[in-house]
Amino acid sequence: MNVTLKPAPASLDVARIRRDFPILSQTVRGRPLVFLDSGASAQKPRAVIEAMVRCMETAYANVHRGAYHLSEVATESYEAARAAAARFLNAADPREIVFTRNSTEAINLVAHSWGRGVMKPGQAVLVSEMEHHANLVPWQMLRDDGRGIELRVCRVNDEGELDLEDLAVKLADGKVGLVAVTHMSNVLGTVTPVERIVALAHAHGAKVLLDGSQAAVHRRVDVQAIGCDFYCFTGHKLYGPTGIGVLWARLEHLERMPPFLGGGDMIASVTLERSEWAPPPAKFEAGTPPIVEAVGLHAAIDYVTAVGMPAIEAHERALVDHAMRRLSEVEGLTLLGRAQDRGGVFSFTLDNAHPHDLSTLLDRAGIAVRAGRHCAEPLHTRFGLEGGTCRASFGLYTTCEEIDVLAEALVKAREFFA
Amino acid sequence: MNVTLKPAPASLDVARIRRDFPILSQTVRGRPLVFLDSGASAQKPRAVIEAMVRCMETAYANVHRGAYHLSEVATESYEAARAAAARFLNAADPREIVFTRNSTEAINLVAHSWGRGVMKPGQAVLVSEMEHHANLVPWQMLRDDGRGIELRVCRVNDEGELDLEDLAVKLADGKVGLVAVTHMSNVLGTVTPVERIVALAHAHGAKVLLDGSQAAVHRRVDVQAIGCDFYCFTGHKLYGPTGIGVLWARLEHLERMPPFLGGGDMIASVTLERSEWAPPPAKFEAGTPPIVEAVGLHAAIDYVTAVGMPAIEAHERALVDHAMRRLSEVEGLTLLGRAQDRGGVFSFTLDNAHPHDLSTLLDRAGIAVRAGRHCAEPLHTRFGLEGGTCRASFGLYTTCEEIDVLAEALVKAREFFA
Amino acid sequence: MFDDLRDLYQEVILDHGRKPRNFRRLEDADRSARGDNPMCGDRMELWLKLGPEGEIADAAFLGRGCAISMASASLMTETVKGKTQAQAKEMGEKFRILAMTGTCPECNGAIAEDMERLAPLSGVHEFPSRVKCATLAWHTLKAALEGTKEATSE
Amino acid sequence: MFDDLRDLYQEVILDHGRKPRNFRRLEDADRSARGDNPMCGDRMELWLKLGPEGEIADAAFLGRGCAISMASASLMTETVKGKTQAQAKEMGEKFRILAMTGTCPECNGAIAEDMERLAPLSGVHEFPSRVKCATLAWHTLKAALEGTKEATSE
Ligand SMILES: Cc1ncc(COP(=O)(O)O)c(C=O)c1O
Ligand SMILES: Cc1ncc(COP(=O)(O)O)c(C=O)c1O
Repeated sequence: MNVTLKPAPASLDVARIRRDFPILSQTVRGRPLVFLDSGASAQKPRAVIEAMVRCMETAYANVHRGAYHLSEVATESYEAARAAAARFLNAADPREIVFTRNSTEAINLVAHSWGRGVMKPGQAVLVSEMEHHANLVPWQMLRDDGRGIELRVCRVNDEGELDLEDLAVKLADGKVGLVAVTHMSNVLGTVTPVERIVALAHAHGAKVLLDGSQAAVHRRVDVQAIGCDFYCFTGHKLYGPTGIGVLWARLEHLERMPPFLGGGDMIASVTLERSEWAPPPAKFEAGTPPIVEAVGLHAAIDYVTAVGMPAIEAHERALVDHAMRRLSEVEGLTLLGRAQDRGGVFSFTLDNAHPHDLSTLLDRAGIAVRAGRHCAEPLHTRFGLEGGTCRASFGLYTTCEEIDVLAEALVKAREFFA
Repeated sequence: MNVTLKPAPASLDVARIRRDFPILSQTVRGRPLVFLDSGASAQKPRAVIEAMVRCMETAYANVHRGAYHLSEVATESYEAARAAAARFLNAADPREIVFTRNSTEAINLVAHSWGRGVMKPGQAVLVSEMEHHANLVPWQMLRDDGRGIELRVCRVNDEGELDLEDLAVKLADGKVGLVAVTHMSNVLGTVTPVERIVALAHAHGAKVLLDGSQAAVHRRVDVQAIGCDFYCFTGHKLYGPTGIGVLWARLEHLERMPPFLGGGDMIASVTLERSEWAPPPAKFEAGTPPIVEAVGLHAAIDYVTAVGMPAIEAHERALVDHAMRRLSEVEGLTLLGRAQDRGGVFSFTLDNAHPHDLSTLLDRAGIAVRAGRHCAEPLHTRFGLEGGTCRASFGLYTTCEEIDVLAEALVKAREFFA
Repeated sequence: MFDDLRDLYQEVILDHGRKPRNFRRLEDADRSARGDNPMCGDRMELWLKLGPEGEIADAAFLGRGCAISMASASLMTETVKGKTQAQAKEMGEKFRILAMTGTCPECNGAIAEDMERLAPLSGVHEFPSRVKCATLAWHTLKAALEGTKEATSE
Repeated sequence: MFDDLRDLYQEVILDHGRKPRNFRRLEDADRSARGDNPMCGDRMELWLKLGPEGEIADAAFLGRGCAISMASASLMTETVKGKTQAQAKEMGEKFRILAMTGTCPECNGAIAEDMERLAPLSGVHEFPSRVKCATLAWHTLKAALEGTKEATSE
């Protein structure tokens, strides 16, 4: 380990970075690929792909189970990935990291084990109007489970920011046991003021879960500084593999929570009559874990760490400024959300073009954007956009030129549908 | 598709097959790797690794969500994997295939959605003494959930076979709603008489879940011919990736079952007040699925299909016969299980050597076997082997020579500890 | 820039998409159904009036969706008017094939002329994720005729 | 074939593994604890008798496990007899380092001689999955001294 402290690079060499991503040199229907759907899932750098290949070609076996060489090597790699995830979030202890399939499963785990195992009847969960379905539906299912858990929803203002006054009002009676909100909206780009949310929630006796699926990709996350209780993100958006997600939770919480899934590796002893659970994180990792995916995620974390989260954030700020300027110039375009603190996600409508027609058109120009409601139907309803929006979302490989290509194509698309 | 029917190859060219698996050319501490832990997790052929790389390098995007080229391509690959899994099990309809993380999650899904959503208080789940913890602990958790579901356990006889008389006795009162048993024991190698189990269970009004984690690797499985209600297997044991498993269930069952995890892609509509579920299989696949893993699993299924399940079965029968002969000759060795119908899994003890010491020794000889209770603690208790066993398990790349190496090493190990 | 998309977005489609025909509620309908495309948020409600012989005397719809789905619904309501229920269902079957493959080898005989009117939508087959936009209306028609009340097109 | 394993399985270890010393129940124990290694099914029960000054007057154990864990428990009971509780705990700390790294740079002074007796177990550091076999006894000792009753070693 090199411990010399170097100043963080102020900017990043996008051209060099793009060469790390094999898929970006592709053409789509004869045009260079302009991939603006990283918010749905990011592309993978060669380092991630190669780490997974190396694992499968030279160091693969099941983990935690064998006393032989390959299994020891695989177990070490798997646990090294856990330590890397802990460092990435500045967790106090690697045992606070539970590997799940994705963010969705991480939140469901908390809804089951904390919501059904620790929360009491009469308590409430408080989410917001801008949540991804992953951070809404599990709580609706908890509410409808007949355990007397209420579900409250914090309003979003017209700028697309969390209404903190409403949050305070809904916390006031002290019944909220858990605030579950996003750290960054996958539709509005809004970054939420997590420290203030945590302070407010804790002051009213509520724990806080943050959905970091988007935020963790764009900002340095320090769970200890934020002070939250649960945090999750998903591998495939962080330039890592599908099939793996991360739940961080304070060790004391994990210790209190009953297990979620039952099976091998999560038990200390099993008789036909009863089982005793292993300590966390094993307690929450039943069955064969995503071994190769953990290795890939480790490589992804190393990759973004080497590029530098500050450099990634600075690059993204430049992209956001550029996109703001260029998209504002497109006649007939309406942006959804104008939060002060925002990341590289832009949802919009174009007056006479339905989002789906628009995305089909853009695809012809090699531009990949997503159309629909982006798994945030209530938010679209809130803004009267039941028909959905188009969304362009950026990654560390996105360039200002790609945003120009998008803006020009939007002007042409408007003419097409005129 | 080539529809010419060729006679199934009677034997398989192991030397050629071994060249398909990069890891097998490895040496461990200077000796050629003898990998006899495929029952815990199998190695991956180049075709699987390359399919995953190709997906990530040329055809990756999130699925089901985008109207652009890459997303369409990825969605097609993902759904093609589902169709391949359906063909592999001879399912009536690809919609009967739900992708999970592994077998463990597949069984937990049934325990939650069927066990808590469809079964009634007073009903019982019937498992067996030879179950892997994955098919025991979820049912214990269901039993302890306060819903009045009982858990019954079918005995295993001294040969390591399911005691069908006991099964009939425990079904007799008609209270069993679900029989959940393994199709092949991961400790004894025993293959269970699934058609008879299904006939017995159905005659008493019970549905049947079969844990095919081991069986599906070794035999051609035809869920329609077997007649069961649920079947599951896990990708990483079938020479496929980690992070993916398969649950097959009759469509009518999936339609009745409430969802398990909540999130994106499993809903038809979401308002803040309530959500409507999508039809199966989407209803059970919340969040971003294991996309790259599905592509890898598809390649694995194509691989074993091309080799031919009949050829694999024949090869394994030869290995089993050879192992039976060679291991019986090792003085002081006791085999656990002597079922008539068995697959390539051998658990044993050696008189004066503890299983862990033994596996450390064998590792020095390059031989990877597993020591412990193999996530089947009650079965080991049943046979008075609380200290565990050593287990050698075979894959399609295993050779008789490797079994010879094992047998010789066991003789030497016995001398070492004498 | 988007010239090759004129195959998909032919003038007739853009026209029907912008100004859908029969875009109204039928107050005294004999049959009705709702169609949903959850992925994109497309949604329509369809009403049918049956004639004395059970034939489709009138058809109308309301809803929201992309140009393709609006145009398809609009063209469908025009095409099925005056058809028997069996004919309408058959056309729906044929249309699915047309939308998925771009051609319809068996589209001759009695319905040839009507299928001709739907041909402008055949370009959708090159856009797998858009096929369901074109077929939603026909799924909904089937649901209405069979009394299912709700159709989804995924 | 297994000659290089003589580093791990030295004669003293095989001997203690086969014939563990102090392998009995202590009926009138002042302290006791159970140790578990769930992965391998190793399990032990440890009893301590304290002397007038609180020193460890007697130590005994029962249980099952591999040669390493039995030998380690056997050697531990022999070594801690007559030690103060603080000394015993310190030895446990040092032993952990020895088992994980193969050396113990700080193992000198008062406990040097005792650590010397435990040195045969240092070979285990080359076998990451076996380290816990060697440390289980010491985890259990710590649990007994601290009154925790149960220790696991994973
Ligand atoms: C019979 C049996 N069932 C279930 C499992 C669990 O599989 P997984 O760990 O992939 O969920 C295994 C393998 O560990 C097994 O052998
Ligand atoms: C804010 C947010 N939360 C949760 C998710 C769900 O992530 P996954 O599908 O990987 O579980 C996403 C992405 O789809 C997201 O953007």
